[in-house]
Amino acid sequence: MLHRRLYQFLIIYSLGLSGLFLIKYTLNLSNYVIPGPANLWATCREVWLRYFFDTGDTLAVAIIGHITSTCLAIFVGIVGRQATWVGSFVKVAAYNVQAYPIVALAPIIFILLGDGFISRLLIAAMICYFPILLSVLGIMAEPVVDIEHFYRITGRMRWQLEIKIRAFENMNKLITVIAGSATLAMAGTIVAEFIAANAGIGYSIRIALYQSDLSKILIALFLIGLSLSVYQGLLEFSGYLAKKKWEVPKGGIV
Amino acid sequence: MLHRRLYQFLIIYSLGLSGLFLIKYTLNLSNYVIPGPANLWATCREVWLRYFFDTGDTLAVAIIGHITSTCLAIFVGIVGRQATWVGSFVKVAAYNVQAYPIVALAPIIFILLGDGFISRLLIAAMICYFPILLSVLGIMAEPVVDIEHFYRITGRMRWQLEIKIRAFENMNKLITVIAGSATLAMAGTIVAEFIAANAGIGYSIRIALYQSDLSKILIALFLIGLSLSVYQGLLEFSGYLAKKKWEVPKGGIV
Amino acid sequence: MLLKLDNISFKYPNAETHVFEGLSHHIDEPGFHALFGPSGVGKTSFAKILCNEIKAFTGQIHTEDIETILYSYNLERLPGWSNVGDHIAKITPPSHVEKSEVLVECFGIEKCLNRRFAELSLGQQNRVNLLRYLLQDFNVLIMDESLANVDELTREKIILKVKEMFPDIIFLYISHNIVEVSKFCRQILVFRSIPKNPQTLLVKGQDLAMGQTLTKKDHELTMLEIMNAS
Amino acid sequence: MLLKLDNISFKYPNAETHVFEGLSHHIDEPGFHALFGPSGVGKTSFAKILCNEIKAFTGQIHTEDIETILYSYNLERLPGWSNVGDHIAKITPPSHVEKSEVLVECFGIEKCLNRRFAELSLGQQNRVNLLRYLLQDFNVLIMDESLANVDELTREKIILKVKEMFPDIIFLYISHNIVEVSKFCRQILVFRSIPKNPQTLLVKGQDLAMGQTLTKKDHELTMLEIMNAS
Amino acid sequence: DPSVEVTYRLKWLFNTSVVGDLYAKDYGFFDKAGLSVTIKEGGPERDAIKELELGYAQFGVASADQVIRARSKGAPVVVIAQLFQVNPLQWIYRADTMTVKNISDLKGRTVGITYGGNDETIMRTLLAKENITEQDVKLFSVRYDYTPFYQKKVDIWPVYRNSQGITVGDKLRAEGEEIGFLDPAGFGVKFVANSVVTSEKMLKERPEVVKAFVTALIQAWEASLSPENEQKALKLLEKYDKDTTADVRKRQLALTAGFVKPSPGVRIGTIDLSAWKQTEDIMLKLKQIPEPVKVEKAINSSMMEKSK
Ligand SMILES: Nc1ncnc2c1ncn2[C@@H]1O[C@H](COP(=O)(O)OP(=O)(O)OP(=O)(O)O)[C@@H](O)[C@H]1O
Ligand SMILES: Nc1ncnc2c1ncn2[C@@H]1O[C@H](COP(=O)(O)OP(=O)(O)OP(=O)(O)O)[C@@H](O)[C@H]1O
Ligand SMILES: [Mg+2]
Ligand SMILES: [Mg+2]
Repeated sequence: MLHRRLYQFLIIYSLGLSGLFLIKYTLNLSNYVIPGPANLWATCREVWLRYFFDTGDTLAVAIIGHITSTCLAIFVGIVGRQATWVGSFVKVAAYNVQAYPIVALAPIIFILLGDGFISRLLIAAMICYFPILLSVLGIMAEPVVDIEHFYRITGRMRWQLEIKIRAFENMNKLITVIAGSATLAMAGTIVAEFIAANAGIGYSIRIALYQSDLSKILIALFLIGLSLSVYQGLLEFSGYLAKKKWEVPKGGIV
Repeated sequence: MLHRRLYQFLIIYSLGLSGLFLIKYTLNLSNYVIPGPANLWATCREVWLRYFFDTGDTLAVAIIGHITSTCLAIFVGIVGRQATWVGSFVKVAAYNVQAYPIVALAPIIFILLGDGFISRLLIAAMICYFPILLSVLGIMAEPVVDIEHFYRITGRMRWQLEIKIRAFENMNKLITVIAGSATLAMAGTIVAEFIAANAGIGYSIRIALYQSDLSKILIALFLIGLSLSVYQGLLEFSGYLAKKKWEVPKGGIV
Repeated sequence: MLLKLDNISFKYPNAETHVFEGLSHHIDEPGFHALFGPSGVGKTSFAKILCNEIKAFTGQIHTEDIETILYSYNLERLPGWSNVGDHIAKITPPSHVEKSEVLVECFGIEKCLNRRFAELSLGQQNRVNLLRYLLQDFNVLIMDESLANVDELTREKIILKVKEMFPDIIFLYISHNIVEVSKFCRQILVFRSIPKNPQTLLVKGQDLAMGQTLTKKDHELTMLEIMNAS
Repeated sequence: MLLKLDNISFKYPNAETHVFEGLSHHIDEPGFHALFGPSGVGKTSFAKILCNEIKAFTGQIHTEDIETILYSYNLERLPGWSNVGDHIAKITPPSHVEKSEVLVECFGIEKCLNRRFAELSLGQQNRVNLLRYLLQDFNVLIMDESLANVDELTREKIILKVKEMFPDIIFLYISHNIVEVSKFCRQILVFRSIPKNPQTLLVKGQDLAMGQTLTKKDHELTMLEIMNAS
Repeated sequence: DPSVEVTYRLKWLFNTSVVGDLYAKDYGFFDKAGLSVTIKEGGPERDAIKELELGYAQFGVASADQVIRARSKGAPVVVIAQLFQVNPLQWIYRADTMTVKNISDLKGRTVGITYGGNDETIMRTLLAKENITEQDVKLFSVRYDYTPFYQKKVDIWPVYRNSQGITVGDKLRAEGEEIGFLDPAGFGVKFVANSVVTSEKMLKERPEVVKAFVTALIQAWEASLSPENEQKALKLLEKYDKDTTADVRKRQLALTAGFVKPSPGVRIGTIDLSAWKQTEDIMLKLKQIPEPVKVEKAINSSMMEKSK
């Protein structure tokens, strides 16, 4: 699974790169618009090691951000699922915060929290928690009548149980969303580094942008894609293990 | 519903603003760091009309982007749902593109598409399609055995039908995700305007940021929140109507 | 002990015709009371009205000495994260543990305890589900085709045992098996399709208990009476 | 026409014991063939093996002149976006439209046609689901408790009508109702719990057809035979 | 005697434009002054003036328009040294397709400006001087991405002469294109760039710290730009600015020296009051501030002078 993810990523990246080169040579664009292969290769040899460690840094923050935002989303989703005033209030709040672009909120975040690790984590988490939140909200709002009936009529239903039942019944969907949102955690961390940090691949991208150096950006994108494929592959593999543990075998496989 | 959304937004906004004022007066900060009420009011009178139309612009693009990305997500989700090589390839591609922060991709997008409306739309759509995609993938990968059995055993199953069945059975979840991702369409459009456009509220925010003018930003955030609440309220209302149309009444309400 | 329905009328919100119009009935003693009638006549709706799942009806429900009405049906499922045995252990009050062991044995589901619900056959699922209701505290239990997918021998065994173990409980037994309802139930409330008047008729059943034997003749008479009623 | 199972063995992946060990059986004439036996004995698993939903068994299945084996069960649902009538119209091949009308009438579901599936009672749902299978082209139809929640009168009516209308089809009828299987089925394959040997016994049924009358004595004898077999 | 801890928030990322600041830290100028300084990089979302007020920093670098805007909103910020005597903000163009001898040469051209940025202010002032209206030139909204300029959709693009001016120029030259720069100072627009700021409170309560800081900083800047220390300065830049090649860093350093110390007679850090007043006038004229702020009140040269 992991293996497949990796080589699929390589194919995609090569396709993208070939596309760019194609445009370059068809439109006869100069090296400063789209760098040529030689240019790219030279830049690669120069920066790859540094960028590699930068990406590692970023991935580490992204993983923490991913965990944080998963917890956050589940928390907000659980509160917001209720059809009560408070529930819908929390939901509206969560949605509104999301609607504001991070760039507009960043000044306020920096005023409130300074520009340390916490601000970066917050930005990363904010970007990645929303898809999880939406899924959790959708799942938590829908009763699983045939299972819940017993608990409800015997007066045993507690909100924890309700959540457990609905989450368990929709485990596949949750796994898909949580594993998938890893990409957003990565993107979020990069954006956070872009506007706040002085480390990580986002910071390097910012410098490359100011230097108008597309080769560096292309190399950064490669490393980001690579590390993400690994992380996501691992997540999906854990998801697969979890699924396997709970799935009821139907005797369908020879 | 709409009505409630609106006043809840007003409460949230007022809370946020009061919090800022509280910080301002406790720490005795100048209007430059956090504007005072008088300052805010003066700025508001000065810019609100212009910002109002800017927000309108942005909302219009956001709505188109939202529709585009919903279609896109459903399309990718439908292709990516398959456990085939192509399916997983499309999924990997969709995920990878998402992992790259827009700021890093923007130069490439501008090279390919210029910096007109299409680029902005694309950026908006890219930011908002991912949560929908994840949900669609999760939903489309999970068979609804008791309904699908008949079609499968009688050889009538087509992929369109499969999608229809799974989408219909998970309509509530889809509505939640689609309505919810409206916020992201808005945020995405703003980000696009921020990095690309010469119009819209994102553009105004960028100017305000350059000028360190938090009052303008606060007013922009107010208008964004307001228009979003309206849009989302309308979406939820349509969702509610759709649900009502399809729901089976249980005789549970007096 | 009294469960009294007075002049109940009910119509599903988007249906043209009423399910019930002015239906009245009362039950004042424990035991098995059957609800019988053609498919679609309103047995399930009746049960849901009793247990408050349907609220949009008119008329009164009056109870005396009845605290808890439980409603079980044959499509229920157990959560998937634990096996059947653990689930049952979890929902059994300490005072009923012994009862649980007796019932598990009588229901013939010992072998199901260490499996998950989704790994059981339909009839095993039916039995496990009914069992967990019997381990609660209740005065009335509605069994809406709760044993519909269990074989007849096991079903008889279960009914006899339950009757013996729960002498103070009102069971409302919904089933399409005429042999069974006439044999084991104290009385059979026969629902008739709505144009017929009255909408229900009451037939006295054989109310067979454990150790008793059935007079074939009487049984056939009861069955005939039920058939005529519906 | 031949449906032959040869030395079938099967065990669920995470189960300790086999469901079948070396089971063989063959059916070479159309009509109603019952699969009967205590709950949990393996009837549903048997059906799933036949229709290829379970693949991990050993042994051979051999068919002659059989193209399509359909499998219907009582928990199926119809999609929610159209009403029952529209759904049926959609899945009925043009050549079977007339048949559809006859069956709807006989099944007593005219009133259900303009409602959605979720708005039907359980027995109505059973009937609608079975009906749509009958409108397909097939040689074998497995009915896994397909009518379990329908009242007996309607059920009898349905079985008789189906037998009359589909004389060339093999029906595998899974039911827990001994009266019914002995009365209407040509032969009854009785499954016995696994320590018993042989694992199945075959009993000849009364195979009642429309217009025929049943000899009570013979019927009781068949039932006895079945009971002894299981 | 424990050293005083302060934080110094820069305006921009670590690059040649901040060589003196880094020099002060790495070569012990701050240590010698009894200061333990944390230097923090800046960026577009950073605002040193706000951080002064919030106490996140004690010293910072801010551009003149930032200072004037902050003052007009009552921020208690004080300028204690002016790092750039000449504003390095210029416009790059392809010299083989156009030349800018006069501002009127811009007529009919597409001119890149960052809306809201100080290059907009400067360009509008330049245009107004020659009575060129927005009908005569096409203004183009600039962002960090140079593609429109590279694709020749925009004729002239704002850059910092001493940083991107070199890298972007190199890219064009590598393709055989000639480049030229438009320097606003050449047309009489003196818009002050980066200066060192601190808060009024700091100045009042701990003048000795401010003095020590400014003194050490200016000494470091002088040292970093003096020819005999070139190798030391370049080594420093190699450590902090890995993304720039050695050759480019060297040229950037030379240019930076010219903006910070245009002639040997000018002392680094000197506050050019007339330029500040011009800057304020421009902003007032363009309605960027509602009323005069009397910028001289925000300027304190004493810390510099006494340090002599
Ligand atoms: N949600 C609903 N909306 C509209 N009509 C409904 C709904 N649920 C049930 N009905 C109709 O109400 C009538 C009574 O249904 P009910 O389920 O109570 O029947 P029942 O006696 O339990 O039948 P069965 O023996 O088949 O389970 C039926 O005709 C059914 O079609
Ligand atoms: N997925 C599964 N995993 C493990 N064991 C299973 C699974 N499904 C069924 N079984 C077991 O296999 C045996 C046969 O089940 P099957 O469903 O075939 O029984 P059945 O004869 O149809 O019973 P019923 O009359 O109750 O429907 C049962 O003991 C059941 O517990
Ligand atoms: Mg019912
Ligand atoms: Mg079965």
